[in-house]
Amino acid sequence: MSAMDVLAALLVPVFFPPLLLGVIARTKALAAGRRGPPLLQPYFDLARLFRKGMVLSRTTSWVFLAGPVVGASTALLASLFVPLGAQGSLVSFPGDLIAFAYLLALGRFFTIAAALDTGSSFEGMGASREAAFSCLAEPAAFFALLVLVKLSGSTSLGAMLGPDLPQHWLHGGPSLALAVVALFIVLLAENSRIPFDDPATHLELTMIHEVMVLDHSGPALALVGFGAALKLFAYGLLLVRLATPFEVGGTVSGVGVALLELLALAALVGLVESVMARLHLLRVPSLLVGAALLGAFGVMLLVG
Amino acid sequence: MNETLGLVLVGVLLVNFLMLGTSRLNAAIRFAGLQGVLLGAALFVAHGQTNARVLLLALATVALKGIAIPAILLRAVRNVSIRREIEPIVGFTPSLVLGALATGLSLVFARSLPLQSEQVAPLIVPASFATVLTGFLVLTTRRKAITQVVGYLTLENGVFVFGLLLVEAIPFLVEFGVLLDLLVAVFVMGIIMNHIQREFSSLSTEHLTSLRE
Amino acid sequence: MAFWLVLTPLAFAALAFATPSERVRPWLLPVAALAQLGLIALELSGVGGAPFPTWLRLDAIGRLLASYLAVLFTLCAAYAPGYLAQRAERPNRIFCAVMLVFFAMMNAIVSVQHLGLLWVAVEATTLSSGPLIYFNRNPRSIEATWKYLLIGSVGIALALLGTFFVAYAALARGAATSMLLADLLNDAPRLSRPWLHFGFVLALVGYGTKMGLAPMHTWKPDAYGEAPGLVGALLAGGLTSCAFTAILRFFQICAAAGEAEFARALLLFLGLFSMAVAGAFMVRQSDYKRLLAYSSVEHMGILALGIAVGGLGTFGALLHLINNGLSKGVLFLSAGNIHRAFGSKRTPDVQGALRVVPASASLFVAGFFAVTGTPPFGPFVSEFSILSAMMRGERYGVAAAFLALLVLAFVGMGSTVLAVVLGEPSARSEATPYRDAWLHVAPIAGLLALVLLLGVWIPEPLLGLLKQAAPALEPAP
Amino acid sequence: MTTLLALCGAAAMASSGPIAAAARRVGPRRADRLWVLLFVVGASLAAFAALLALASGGDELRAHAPFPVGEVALGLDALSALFLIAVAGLGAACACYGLAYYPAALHPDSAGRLRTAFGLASAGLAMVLLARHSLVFIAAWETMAVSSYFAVAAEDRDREVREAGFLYLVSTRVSSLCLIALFALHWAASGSLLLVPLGAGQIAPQIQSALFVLALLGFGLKAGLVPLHVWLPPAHSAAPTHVSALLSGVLIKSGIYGLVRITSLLPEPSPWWGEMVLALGVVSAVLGVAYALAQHDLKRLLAYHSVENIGIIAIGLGVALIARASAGLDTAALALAGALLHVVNHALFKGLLFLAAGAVIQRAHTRSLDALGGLGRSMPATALLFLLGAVAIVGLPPLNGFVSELLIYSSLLRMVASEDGASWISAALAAPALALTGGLALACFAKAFGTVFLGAPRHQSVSDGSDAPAAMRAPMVALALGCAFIGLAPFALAPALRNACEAVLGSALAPLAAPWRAISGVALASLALSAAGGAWLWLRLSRRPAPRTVTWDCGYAAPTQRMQYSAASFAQPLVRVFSSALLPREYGSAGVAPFPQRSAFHSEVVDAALDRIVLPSAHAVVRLAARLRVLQQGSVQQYLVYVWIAVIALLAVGGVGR
Repeated sequence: MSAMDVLAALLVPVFFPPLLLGVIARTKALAAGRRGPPLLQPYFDLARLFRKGMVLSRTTSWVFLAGPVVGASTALLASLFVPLGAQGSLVSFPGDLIAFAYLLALGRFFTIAAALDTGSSFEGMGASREAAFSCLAEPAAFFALLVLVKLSGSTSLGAMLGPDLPQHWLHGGPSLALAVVALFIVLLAENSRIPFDDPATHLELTMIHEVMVLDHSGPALALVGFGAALKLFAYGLLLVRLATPFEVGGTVSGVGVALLELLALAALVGLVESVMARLHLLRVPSLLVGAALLGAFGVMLLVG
Repeated sequence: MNETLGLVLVGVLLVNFLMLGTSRLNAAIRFAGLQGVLLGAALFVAHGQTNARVLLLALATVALKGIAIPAILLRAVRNVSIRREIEPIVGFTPSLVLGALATGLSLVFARSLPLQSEQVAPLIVPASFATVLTGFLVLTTRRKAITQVVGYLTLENGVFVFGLLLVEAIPFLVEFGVLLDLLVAVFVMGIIMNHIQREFSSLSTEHLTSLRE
Repeated sequence: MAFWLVLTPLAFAALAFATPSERVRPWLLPVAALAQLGLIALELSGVGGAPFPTWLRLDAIGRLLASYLAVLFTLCAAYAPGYLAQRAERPNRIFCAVMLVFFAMMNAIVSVQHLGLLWVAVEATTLSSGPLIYFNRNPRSIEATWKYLLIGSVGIALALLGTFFVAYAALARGAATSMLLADLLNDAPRLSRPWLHFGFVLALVGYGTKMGLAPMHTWKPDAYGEAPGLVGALLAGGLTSCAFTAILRFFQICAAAGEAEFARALLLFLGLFSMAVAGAFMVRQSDYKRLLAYSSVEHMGILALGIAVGGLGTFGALLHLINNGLSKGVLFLSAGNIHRAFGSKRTPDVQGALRVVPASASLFVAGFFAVTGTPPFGPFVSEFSILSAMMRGERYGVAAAFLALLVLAFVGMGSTVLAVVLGEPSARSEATPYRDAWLHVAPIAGLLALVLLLGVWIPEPLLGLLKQAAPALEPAP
Repeated sequence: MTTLLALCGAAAMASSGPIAAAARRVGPRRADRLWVLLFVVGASLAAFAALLALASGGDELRAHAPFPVGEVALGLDALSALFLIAVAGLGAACACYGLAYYPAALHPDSAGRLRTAFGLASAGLAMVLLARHSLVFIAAWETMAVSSYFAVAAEDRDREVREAGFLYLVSTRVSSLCLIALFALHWAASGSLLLVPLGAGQIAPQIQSALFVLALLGFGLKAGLVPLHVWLPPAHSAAPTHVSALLSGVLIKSGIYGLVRITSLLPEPSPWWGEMVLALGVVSAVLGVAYALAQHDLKRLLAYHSVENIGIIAIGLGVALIARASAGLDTAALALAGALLHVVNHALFKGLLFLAAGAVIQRAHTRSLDALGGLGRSMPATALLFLLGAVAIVGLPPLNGFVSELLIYSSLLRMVASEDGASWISAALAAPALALTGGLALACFAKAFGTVFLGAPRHQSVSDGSDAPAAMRAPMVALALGCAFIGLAPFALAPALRNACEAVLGSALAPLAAPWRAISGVALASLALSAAGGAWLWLRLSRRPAPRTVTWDCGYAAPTQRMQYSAASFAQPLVRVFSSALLPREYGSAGVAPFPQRSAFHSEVVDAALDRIVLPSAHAVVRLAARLRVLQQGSVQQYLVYVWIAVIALLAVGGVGR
């Protein structure tokens, strides 16, 4: 890896992710026939929030603040595991996909704890749903990744998504396609997008992620937003790399292609959000189990 | 000689039926005694020659089984002044039928066992089985404690009948030990019966069912 | 020497009967026991002398059993003075004398070499233990004694018939007949099979009644439940072992006649059946002394199984006889203490014994663990030997049944024993003044120590005795 | 030398109870302290010996004992040493904790018994690890089992405790009998009582499989593999908390140790052994955590997590066995190392969690999650320690749980990546199951930590009180430090783990293929990044203090503390997903009418294996036994008939006359 690669791998996750949120919002607005907020609106929001003061509930303790901090920092760390283009990732070791998943889980644990720290029944409700849905999403993600593990014979994300990816598509195309679908569903679930959650709703009873962070304000809320964007970035990167296994030489063009693909993915998510309604909460588990079954089916196709 | 022994054994079998058929306690005790006397006689008859040892044994048998033990039991009956009837769980007629059945079975079963060639009397083995089974019937179909002792005596008599085959083999000491044990057993049982009567004002074993499970 | 082993307790019995003082008399029991121990020590060191009379002689099995009986009796006798002092309201003349007679007869059983006299001795133990069971003189103990005497005597009568059959088995083939064990063993191959089989069945049922194998065990819970703990210990530890010895004599003849398989099938059947019946009756048994009786039935089953499996199982059975007897001593004596402290022997009334009589209750629990085959107590070693013998014989079904029945017994016994020991003490304990005392606890602790010792280290002399005795119970090659 | 030293340690632990009991006269407090002192000395000796053995490879003692033992061997190899360290460490921590948690002054009639039982159980456990002889093993095993029963039933005045204790006692007896059968069969087949590796072809493969099944049953019962776990939750919730910690932290691991040891002796493992262990592990992990999620009782919740963690360990063992059968030694070593490390880790974090839970229970006098809340305010140290334990047990970086789970995952992934044939499919199914387990565990501990320590108290009586006393806090801190050390510097344990794996697999191994540096890098990075973020936020806050107000109530006018999300409601979505396995029972109904009445709703999840299989069959046996009693109702005539029936039956069995 060149110094350029390292620099890109470090800087892109810090600065790029909010743009994805902007693209999604803009896509939704366009689809609804509105002009929508500027693409850079998430950056403005974050900057404003970072400058603002905070209000804290009397019920809360230090755990409440630990939530956003841990959430954002683990998401940042996790995003370093995913290769940015074909050059491989900044951090790579055998079994790093586990570390990727568990770092995100660490963030989730603290986010949930922070929500419970407020003593609010609404935030408790959100926390409960977050815990339930993400835990059901986990097997689906694993099955999808196992397809890759089996095909590549390797256990690190960098190698799995490395230059040999096109061959894997040749050998196990159907399995990989199923894995892509499963991963896309997981991406929507983990990032609280429609059809799992509606980030734009105003009814607390139906929210998941947003209701968890109701009490956060100022820089803490900014960290929450930044963390959410990072998580979308990390999953998105994984997905686009898997779905589009093309080689593009050079750091700049490679990274550039990857980022463009990411923006396309964000637009896709926005489209999905525009054409679909939020699922009934009781149906969510079935969809996630369905995703897991898709992934499992993908694995089974490799038998023999 | 064998004919005489056969007659005595037929007598033993007859006493079995009398025992099953009688409704009177004292009669049952006396029948057990009578069986004891017959056994003494059988012992004597079975060996023909008046060997001092056999004579002594026969006399002891008659004295203990025929006289002493019935006397102890009769005294017990008198002492506890209980009702003098036997209280059967199974009626007298069914008892007799069962007794007949048992005798028949004994005859059949005894045939399936090989006998010594110069058999003293072919009736010994079936008579022994039949008497043992009769004793068993009396033990299990009669209510009073004292009839159970009578049943036990009958059973023991049955064992004794078989002993006729083994007189040479069984040392004197054993014969006397057995008789002595029997006497002590009846004696101890008599004492216990006395206590039963005192505690429960009755000799019926129906009162003796508080220990269960 | 066997002669003196029988005669010494009888002499002490006469002495006890003649002693006028109620307080001095109980101390004759430990004295007699010590004398007996001395005689055993002499016997084991080889100062036996010529057997006199010839039919009273200690062979390997007899030597093992006589030594064991002396040890068991010593510890039980050590418990007796303390116990009888507590029961000062009862005259103990008959009790002490009869107990010594009983002990003498047990010694006679294990040393006598003549089947007829064996029978006489067994019946004598029945008769002499009757008064011991009747010690409490209440309606329940009368009932128990009556059943004990009647069932025992009827069973024994069958055993006599069986003995005659075996003796006749020689005659029926035209051989000269004798009831001496040695003669029968010599003539064994020539015995008439039907008579031998029939005789063995009758002897097994007859002596099995005394031993307490199911379904002839029915007298056992009654007698053990109503007798004083001391008597229970001697019956469960001593008498049953002696009855087992009697069965072993017949087994020896069968084995010598090449009919070991026949005898083993019967023993296997009775053994498993006894364990099953005992297990079923131990479940939810609220009377803890009856519970011990059923445990005794269970362990008689295990003894039968050990012999039935043979090989290492024979060794295990002989060892288990000792282990079980000593553990039963612990259990019965400590149960007696608990009984006295609460004035009841049923679980709802008796609870929290650990807080009322801590030492006795601890010993009771330890005894429970010992007797259920918990290592490192002795019974584990013997049960393990028996199980290993099953495995060696590839009798996996029997082994599985054995293990399942052990679980059943453990559950049944454990629920009652632990209910007695744990929990809040019931109000009944305040009604009696009895609490732990040295004289009541130390002998039990001694027994327990022996049980523990046998689990970790079997002394060389004992091992020698076991190794001599076991081959006597194997079929002739 | 090391073995001897460990033996001395065990002896000291065993004798600590009786000595303290003998020194009763010095007063309850001093007796307590004397006991802890003796126990800790013993534990330190054992731990020291174990450390020496890990460094040097250990040694073996052989001696000739009289019958029945015969040729006897004791040994301390790396495998034993690893377990022994956990035993000694957690034992000592729990003993110190007991000083303040269960002082003799407050429990005059059971503290002495508990001390003796505790010491004997620990010593028995140590001896189990040292034993290389069937009889020594089983004796130590039973000493441990029976004395731990008395430790569990320490508060025997409580009926529930007695019942839970009895269930434990019976289960442990069934387990022992399986082991006794195992050793008897082993003896019969191999001709030796020594537990030494068997030569290839020495015993028939069917016998080896039978030995394996018996070991799986016996040790699985002890370890609490589903469906053999029925005793575990009741026993853990009934025991005094430091005993629960010992039980869960190390005692049930004796089952794992036994399984590893026995399978290591068998030369030719069949592939289905590993598949079976793996399947049981997956079922235990998923069901264990699902049950935990549905619990309302803090200690039962932790107990079900023991089932889960045993499942995770079993997954590792299963992979190791599969890999060993197919000669994939590197994968086997990796999986085994993960399983063994998880054993140590679980001892650390589960001990920590139980001890913290004990501190809560001592202050709040309740174990019900739905009554607790907001304790983080009055017990900040306990809250932090519990949080650390929670993060560790969920397997999150930067603590130790992550390391062992990563190793197990890695072995699964390696198996998927490199193995052909059937085995990779099991691994491919197990890995997502493990992930699901992780997610569920996260939900469960978020729930436990959240409802106990966060928010506001749900019950009036709970809120007052102070933090745990130093004697209870110090052991917790020590355990937490252990968690952190392994999490941050796992490479320090790599040689020890490799030695242990070599002891099991019986051949020299290459260094474990685990990314030790990367793991500690990830851990340090996440820690540093979060710390930096936290510091920045803290600085911001100290420059511009945040005004304090009420929690945002979403416009609802009068929220009360009782309206907080309860533990049951938190878990409800997941419990519903697993309802076909958990079979929750619901009582009452939520008001749905237009004008809702006053209504009550309550749901509970009882253990299906216990409630629907074990107890009904036990009752069936009892009923059958009760029916048999008709046969013995006191009639002497009837009894005599039985004697005759016996004669006839025996004649029939023997075929006499034919």
